[in-house]
Amino acid sequence: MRTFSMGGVHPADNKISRDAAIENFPVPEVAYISMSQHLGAPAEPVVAAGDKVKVGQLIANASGFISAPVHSSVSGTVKSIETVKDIAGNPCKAVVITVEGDEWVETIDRSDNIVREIKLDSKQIIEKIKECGVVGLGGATFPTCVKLSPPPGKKAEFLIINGAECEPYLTSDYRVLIEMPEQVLIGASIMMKALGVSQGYVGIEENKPEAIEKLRGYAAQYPNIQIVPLKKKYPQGGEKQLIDAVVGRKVPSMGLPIDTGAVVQNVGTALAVYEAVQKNKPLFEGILTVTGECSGAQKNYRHRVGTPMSAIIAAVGGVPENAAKVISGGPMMGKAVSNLDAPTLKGSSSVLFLTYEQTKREEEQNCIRCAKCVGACPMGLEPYLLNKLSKAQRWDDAESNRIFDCIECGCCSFTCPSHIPLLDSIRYGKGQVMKIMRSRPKK
Amino acid sequence: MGKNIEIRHRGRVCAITQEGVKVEILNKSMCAACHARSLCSLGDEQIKTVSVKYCDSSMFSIGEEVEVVMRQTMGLKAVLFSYVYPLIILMILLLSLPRLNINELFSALLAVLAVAAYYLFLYLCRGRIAKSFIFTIAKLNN
Amino acid sequence: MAIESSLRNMVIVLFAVCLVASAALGGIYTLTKEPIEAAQVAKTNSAIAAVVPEFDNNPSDSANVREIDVDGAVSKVYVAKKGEEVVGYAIESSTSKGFSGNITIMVGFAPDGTIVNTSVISHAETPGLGAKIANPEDPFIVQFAGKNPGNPDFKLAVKKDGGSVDAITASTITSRAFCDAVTTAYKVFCKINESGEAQEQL
Amino acid sequence: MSKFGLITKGIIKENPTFALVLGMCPTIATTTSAINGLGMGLATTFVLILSNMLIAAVAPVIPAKIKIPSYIVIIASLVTVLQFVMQAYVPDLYATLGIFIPLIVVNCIILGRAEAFACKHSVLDSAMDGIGIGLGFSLSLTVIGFVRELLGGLSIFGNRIAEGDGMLAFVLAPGGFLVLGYLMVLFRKVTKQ
Amino acid sequence: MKQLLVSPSPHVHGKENTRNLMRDVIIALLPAVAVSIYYFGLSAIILLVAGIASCILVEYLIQRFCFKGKSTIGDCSAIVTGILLALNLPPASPWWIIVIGSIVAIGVAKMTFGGLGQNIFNPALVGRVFLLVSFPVIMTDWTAPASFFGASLDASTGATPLALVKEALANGQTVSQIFADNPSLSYSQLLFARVGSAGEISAIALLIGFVYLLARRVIKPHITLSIWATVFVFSGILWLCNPDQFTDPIFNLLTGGMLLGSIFMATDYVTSPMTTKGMVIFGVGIGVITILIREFGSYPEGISFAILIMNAVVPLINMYVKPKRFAKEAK
Amino acid sequence: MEYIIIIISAVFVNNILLSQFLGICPFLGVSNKVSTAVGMSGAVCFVMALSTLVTYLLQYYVLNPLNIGFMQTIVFILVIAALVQMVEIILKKISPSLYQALGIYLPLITTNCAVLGVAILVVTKEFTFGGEPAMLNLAESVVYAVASALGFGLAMTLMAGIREQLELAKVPEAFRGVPIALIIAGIMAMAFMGFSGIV
Amino acid sequence: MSTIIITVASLSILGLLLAVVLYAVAQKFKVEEDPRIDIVESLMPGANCGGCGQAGCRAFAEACVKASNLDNLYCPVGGNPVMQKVAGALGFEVAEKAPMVAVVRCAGSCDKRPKTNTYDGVASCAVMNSLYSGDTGCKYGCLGKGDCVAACKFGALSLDPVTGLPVVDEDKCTACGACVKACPKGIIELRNKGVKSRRIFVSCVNKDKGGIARKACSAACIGCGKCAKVCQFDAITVENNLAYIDFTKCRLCTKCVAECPTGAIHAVNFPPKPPKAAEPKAAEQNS
Ligand SMILES: Cc1cc2nc3c(=O)[nH]c(=O)nc-3n(C[C@H](O)[C@H](O)[C@H](O)COP(=O)(O)O)c2cc1C
Ligand SMILES: Cc1cc2nc3c(=O)[nH]c(=O)nc-3n(C[C@H](O)[C@H](O)[C@H](O)COP(=O)(O)O)c2cc1C
Ligand SMILES: Cc1cc2nc3c(=O)[nH]c(=O)nc-3n(C[C@H](O)[C@H](O)[C@H](O)COP(=O)(O)O)c2cc1C
Ligand SMILES: Cc1cc2nc3c(=O)[nH]c(=O)nc-3n(C[C@H](O)[C@H](O)[C@H](O)CO)c2cc1C
Ligand code: SF4
Ligand code: SF4
Ligand code: SF4
Ligand code: SF4
Ligand code: FES
Repeated sequence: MRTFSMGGVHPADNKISRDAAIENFPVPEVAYISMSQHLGAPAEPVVAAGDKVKVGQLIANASGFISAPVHSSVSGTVKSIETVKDIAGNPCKAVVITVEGDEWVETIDRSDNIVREIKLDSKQIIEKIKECGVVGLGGATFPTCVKLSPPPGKKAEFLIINGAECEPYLTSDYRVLIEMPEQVLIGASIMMKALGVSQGYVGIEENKPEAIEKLRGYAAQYPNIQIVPLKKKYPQGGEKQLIDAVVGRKVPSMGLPIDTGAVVQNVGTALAVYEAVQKNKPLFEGILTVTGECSGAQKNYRHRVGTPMSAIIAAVGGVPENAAKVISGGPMMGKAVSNLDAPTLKGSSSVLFLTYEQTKREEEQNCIRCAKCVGACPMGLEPYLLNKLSKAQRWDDAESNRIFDCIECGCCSFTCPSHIPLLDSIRYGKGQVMKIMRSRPKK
Repeated sequence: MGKNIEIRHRGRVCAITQEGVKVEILNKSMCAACHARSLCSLGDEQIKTVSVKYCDSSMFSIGEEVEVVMRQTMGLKAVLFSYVYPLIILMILLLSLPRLNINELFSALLAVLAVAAYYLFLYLCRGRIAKSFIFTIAKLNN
Repeated sequence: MAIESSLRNMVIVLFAVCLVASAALGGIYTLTKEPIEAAQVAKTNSAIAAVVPEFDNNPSDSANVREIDVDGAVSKVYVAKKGEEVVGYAIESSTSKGFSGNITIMVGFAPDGTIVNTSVISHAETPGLGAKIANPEDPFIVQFAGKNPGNPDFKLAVKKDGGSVDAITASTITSRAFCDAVTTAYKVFCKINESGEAQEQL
Repeated sequence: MSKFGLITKGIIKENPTFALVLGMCPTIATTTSAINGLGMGLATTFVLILSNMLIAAVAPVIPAKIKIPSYIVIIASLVTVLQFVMQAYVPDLYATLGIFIPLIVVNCIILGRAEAFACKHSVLDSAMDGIGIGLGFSLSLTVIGFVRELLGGLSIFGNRIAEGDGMLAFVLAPGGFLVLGYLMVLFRKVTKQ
Repeated sequence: MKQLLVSPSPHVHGKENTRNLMRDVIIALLPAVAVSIYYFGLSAIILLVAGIASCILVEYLIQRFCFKGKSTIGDCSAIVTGILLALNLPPASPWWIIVIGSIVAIGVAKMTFGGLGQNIFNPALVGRVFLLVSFPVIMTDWTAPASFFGASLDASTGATPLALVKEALANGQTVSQIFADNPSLSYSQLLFARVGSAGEISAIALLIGFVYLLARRVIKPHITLSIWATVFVFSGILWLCNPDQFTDPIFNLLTGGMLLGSIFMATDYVTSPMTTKGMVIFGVGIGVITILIREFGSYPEGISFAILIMNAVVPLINMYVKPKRFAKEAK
Repeated sequence: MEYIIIIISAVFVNNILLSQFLGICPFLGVSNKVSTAVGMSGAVCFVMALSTLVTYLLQYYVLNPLNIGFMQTIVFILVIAALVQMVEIILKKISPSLYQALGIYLPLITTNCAVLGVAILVVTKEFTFGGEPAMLNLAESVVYAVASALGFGLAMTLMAGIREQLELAKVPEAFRGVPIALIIAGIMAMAFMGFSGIV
Repeated sequence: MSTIIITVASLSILGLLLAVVLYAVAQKFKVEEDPRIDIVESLMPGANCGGCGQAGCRAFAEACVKASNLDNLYCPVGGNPVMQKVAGALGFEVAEKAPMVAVVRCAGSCDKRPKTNTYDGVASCAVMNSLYSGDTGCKYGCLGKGDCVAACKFGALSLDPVTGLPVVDEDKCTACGACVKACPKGIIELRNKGVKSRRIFVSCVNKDKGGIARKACSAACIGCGKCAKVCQFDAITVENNLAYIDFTKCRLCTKCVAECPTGAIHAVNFPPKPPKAAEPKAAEQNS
């Protein structure tokens, strides 16, 4: 069984929503479609209040190289373009649409049949993906078309589909693999064609045996895509760790996956690519897990982007009585939600309810220098030291101890027996150091 | 800590020549901040100036505060050249000459002469040395 | 700082300072030379007085000092006399077997070889442990007085090694070294005796 | 500053040991007992007072560039004189303090006072300053020696107060460091520095 | 509406905590504690109780009255220090000596630096070495283990194997002579019960604790094993060179505080390096210094000093021996 | 062999800082950064070697023959001070950039009690190597001086490492700086006592 | 006697040699430090806080000695008295600088600005700010984790346990500006200390529209502009729904204070008002 070479922790996986088939979540009455659904510059709206829009219609254009267009997820009238608050309470621009019916743009192929033949050539595929606003759904929502166009001088050698889903609780990728395995593989083939590579891998953690089985069933049809079972260890799905596990190459510090010849895409992204290229369907829907031991129901929903999170929560009976924290994403890397009215985004992958007992932070004690954080860090860093250096604002030393390598996986905070919130300060320090490093003139 | 650690000192530009700029180091050493500085004969009271070549001198003006940057390995190398190598020469001669039945006084004088010769050699190589001890300066951005 | 730092001024002033300083030094040196020597003599004499019976000569006077070589080590012997009669020999001996560094002691023998007393001149043993040898009232030191190493009943070694000396608690090493130094002194004494000098003067 | 102030400032505000942290070597090395500490303190005070006075007297005629060497010559001569005197009249103490007597030459306190005070003040004021600083130094050394002697040897100024052994560590090397360290903290607390 | 908790990720936490780790160390020490009580009865109990109580009390008082902070005795680290200090003393030591030891251990070596996790030197060892230097008479007064309760009241005093050998060597005997004269130096004696500190007399009990600590993943084996390997190799070389002057490697592993020190004291998190590479360097250093002191120095046993000296090197090790990074920097 | 004994003795057993108490001021004052401590050690080694060499020659070839041994203190201090200064000028003359690199890297070493102390020790103290105590000869003296400087460097480097670590620790305010350094030195001195008797 | 002669001769020779060496040294390093630096340094407060923008008090002293005038050099800790002395020592003129003090521009105490969620991360405003908008409805307001308190070297700041807001101790504040830099929300401002320490300022930085601001915090400035109208000295500007009082123009007439519907304008150190005033005690937190 393959795995990455250093560090890692073993949180209980708690995939309690694994057996809930994907359901379509009802279209909301009003959709708040954010312009900042991806990494990079916010999209520029191209509609105005009063305009009628259809499902799948372009409502905002990409506003830079690293940016992505946004499409309407509903049909109806644009009510306004205003500032709404995201899950963290920070303002963002959004197109607010009053829903009227569910009328889709005609060019979208809504049939169930699987289109296997890839007609477009590499350039066209990338153009299509760009037009459809596909972004990475593995967490960073990085525009996929950028990743598929390696910078000059770099050559992709293989594609890795990230089906690790190493975060506890989350099951959206798992459901996609179970329910739409072939679409994922076609999506992968499309991206391989776009990149001009002949080898693809799908990495799946061993705790999803059905998914591994299912995909292996298609092995004959997709001979150049290999299914790679991976050890259950967090953060197996981290890009650098995955590349290490699957092909044994290490992404250099401050480098990109492409430096090892790898391009990593999430399962959901592969599905979105399939739908965009083969079905002409822009990215305006996503799969979202609603879970947590205290949750009223375990669900995997297909939601329209822009649905208020509160509507989804209401569908499982509201915020459970004993829930103390609502998390968008997994318990290790997800974001705590402070504003339940925020709309869902392309990258929203889950709503997780945790009780106070599950999530409370114990009182911080002195570091006992047990080195458990050092052992747990998958990047070979010294979290205890980075934490202290950040607190002392010693950015020079933090830099020479490579704080910028931190992938913010949280293994260190998770493992620390003294309950020191190491990542809280490291993340802040990393931000400061990166700022300093960027401000330096290039040599 | 790491290998490429830099030593940074605040300084003030005190002269600009065609070759580069001269910078006066402001906070010279730990001693400069010590409360007992004026009482202590260890104190490092000299103002140190550093000439920085190979930089765009038009970027700086006299009196401007800048940061002088030096690689730490450079400091260690300087110690090596100026103290450790002569020490090694001294020791080798001092330990080996008496074995050749040379009397103590003479071997001592020879050893000291050898050190002097070493320094002379350094002096002859000063051009090359100057090339390997290069400071850079950075503007202060706050 | 009224005076300018020209080479001439610097040389003159520094020269003057040195001149005055050195003259003063030389002067005071000659003045204190005698008291210093006297202090040294007094020190040796008092060390001798502590280990031999009363005397009226000056044992540290070079006429009364002899250097005896035993097993390659040179020990000083001071002869104490009352009138013309030799009342004792103070023998300075040292050993390197101490816990830390050398121990130099003075052992006083009566002409018959009986130890009159012992005293420590220099040592670097641990305070509270080995350093107890420097305390003249310590039971360890007291036990030597009046013993004759030539007497078969008194064996000059610590009990652990089968001798008759009670070691200082937890300081066997120091105790052993002390015995060693006393033994050396006794050998010196014997040598004097053998060569007949002691007898001669008796 | 009043003459009295000159004398007292050395004890608290400019205490050479606890506040200025100068002359640490003799402080740690010679304080195995209160008496030894006092002896070292007084020896240093002797040099300090005389050097302060001499330097105050000659300072006006010394060119700036040879200030330090001239002072060193003066101080070193005084130390040598001290050596003569101690050898002649207190040979035992001289032997105990050993190398730290000649090292008074490099004691930062002395050159420091010469530079910072004596060369700018009158002979009398300089003498007062020397007395004050010297007293501060002697007092500190005596206190350290007192504590070490008490804990390490269960005696006060050489008089045993109890049977048995003290904590030997205190009269050995570690004790010097530890006692000085903790006394310094105590000093900081008490004087709120 | 009720307020939601908001915090940065991660939102869940592993189950380990400081107190549990300390509890595991205490459990691992129980066999050694049991053996010492078995052999030394009341005096061992007094020692342990006085050690634990005084360590806790000193920590509590300092925390309360000097730092004016919250009491930290709940983390149980003072108990570990207390037990280890007790196990490190001659079994017949008077109670007041361990109280002084605790004051030095907790007061000087731990709280002065700011408490748990801040210290540079192993507190129990600072306590022990302080006592050894201060009260050499008491600290080298060994009671021979005499099985069963009560029997220890009039127990005979003996010399520890190392002291025995050192004394005899100093007196001119050869190693083989010494071993022939002293049946107590046989391996079986060394494994089960021999003269020594309260906690070091039984190698078996200590090894059980070691296995427990490893099984519970409280410590990594690197430090301990590298000490053993170094001691074995270094003393082995000396022994092969001159078996009359130097003792054999197995003897060196089984005697003195070697096991207690290498299993429980060199592995103290706070005062040992953070990386496995560093741990090996640390262990090798301890091994070399221990044998140097044992074979050439005036103290018969050197592991306490060796650990303390290497403790001082730990910051340098941490500074220059970095963990293997995930990858090199891009060119 | 003699040299090895001298070195072990001066570095570990009779460490100049921890058991001879010489050079404590820079030990407490300049030991904040490991790199500076290492650099200082190199410089101190050379200065000590050179000054011991010269003072040894002075003592045995000038002062003793002239019968003015009592001038030791004053002569030594002056000569050492001048030597240090001379090395500085020479270095500056040799290569200004080298000199500048040194200058911003290290504090200037002027005389301190360690340099003078070793110079005096070497010519006054008797040393024992198993046998009879004797004075050191020239080569031995210089080896002793260098070894002392190495011991100084060792203790200084260890202390600097510890202090760099403590900078990030919660040392109580009143102990910060010199007091904690003294306490560490105390514990280190205790640990170094373990070496006693090795030579 | 010969001893004396040899002594004198040897030492004199040594002295001569030394004089020459030292002369050479002196020629090589012409670096006598300006004695005035010491003098100026002795005048400094010795806080080494860096508030002057220099590396420490000594660096500041050197800068003063080097500078051709003291226009750009100001020690906020020592303030005018120290600068006067420095100027005196160096023979410069120095213009009086109006003394400044740190002012916390947020009045969103716990009762005025209810919490909407509970923060459970490290107690650091910077970390909290980078995580989300804060634990109240106002995303501009004080986070209450005390980064400013930690930054203040003079112990002039403390968190009021009741209001959860930092309080400036006027007597201790030296206007070094460390807290201004530390606050991620930009709440703290250095303002003129004012005549008799009286100051008037808008204690709010919320730029949301009136309604939203008011909903989040009952003490918020809603940008209604009434104060600007009533001010006769043009000291008040309203921009982005937020009023700002220019302290160089404000004449402390206090008219605006009564005008503000939410009591967002604070007047400190004024004698007690007739009971009519809307929120007479609102200013407490800054006094
Ligand atoms: C400025 C920038 C440029 C990037 N360029 C590329 C690229 O050329 N090729 C690529 O495969 N990924 C590229 N990436 C994407 C990252 O490698 C990575 O996939 C993305 O940050 C999401 O990863 P995560 O979800 O593990 O955080 C780029 C990212 C950034 C921030
Ligand atoms: C610690 C960590 C864990 C991650 N876990 C997963 C995961 O389980 N599944 C996944 O698809 N992406 C995961 N990611 C994101 C991947 O690094 C990477 O961004 C993603 O696979 C790229 O695909 P995308 O561009 O399609 O999103 C993780 C990232 C990090 C830093
Ligand atoms: C700090 C310290 C100093 C010691 N000093 C001495 C000493 O000066 N003389 C001595 O004989 N033993 C000294 N010892 C004890 C020796 O190490 C050794 O234990 C002892 O001499 C063995 O003798 P015993 O058989 O009487 O116990 C010292 C021990 C320690 C811990
Ligand atoms: C594996 C382990 C070993 C320990 N060993 C010691 C020890 O040798 N001495 C000690 O005082 N405390 C020891 N402790 C307790 C604690 O770490 C110690 O008191 C800290 O050094 C205090 O900061 C140990 C703890 C653990 C977890
Ligand atoms: S969050 Fe950063 S420092 Fe912590 S374990 Fe992950 S990579 Fe390492
Ligand atoms: S895991 Fe926690 S206690 Fe252990 S070293 Fe890391 S920060 Fe310190
Ligand atoms: S309150 Fe702010 S400005 Fe005032 S002294 Fe403190 S940090 Fe400086
Ligand atoms: S004023 Fe700013 S720094 Fe201070 S507590 Fe509030 S948010 Fe934090
Ligand atoms: S260095 Fe020894 S007294 Fe200062």
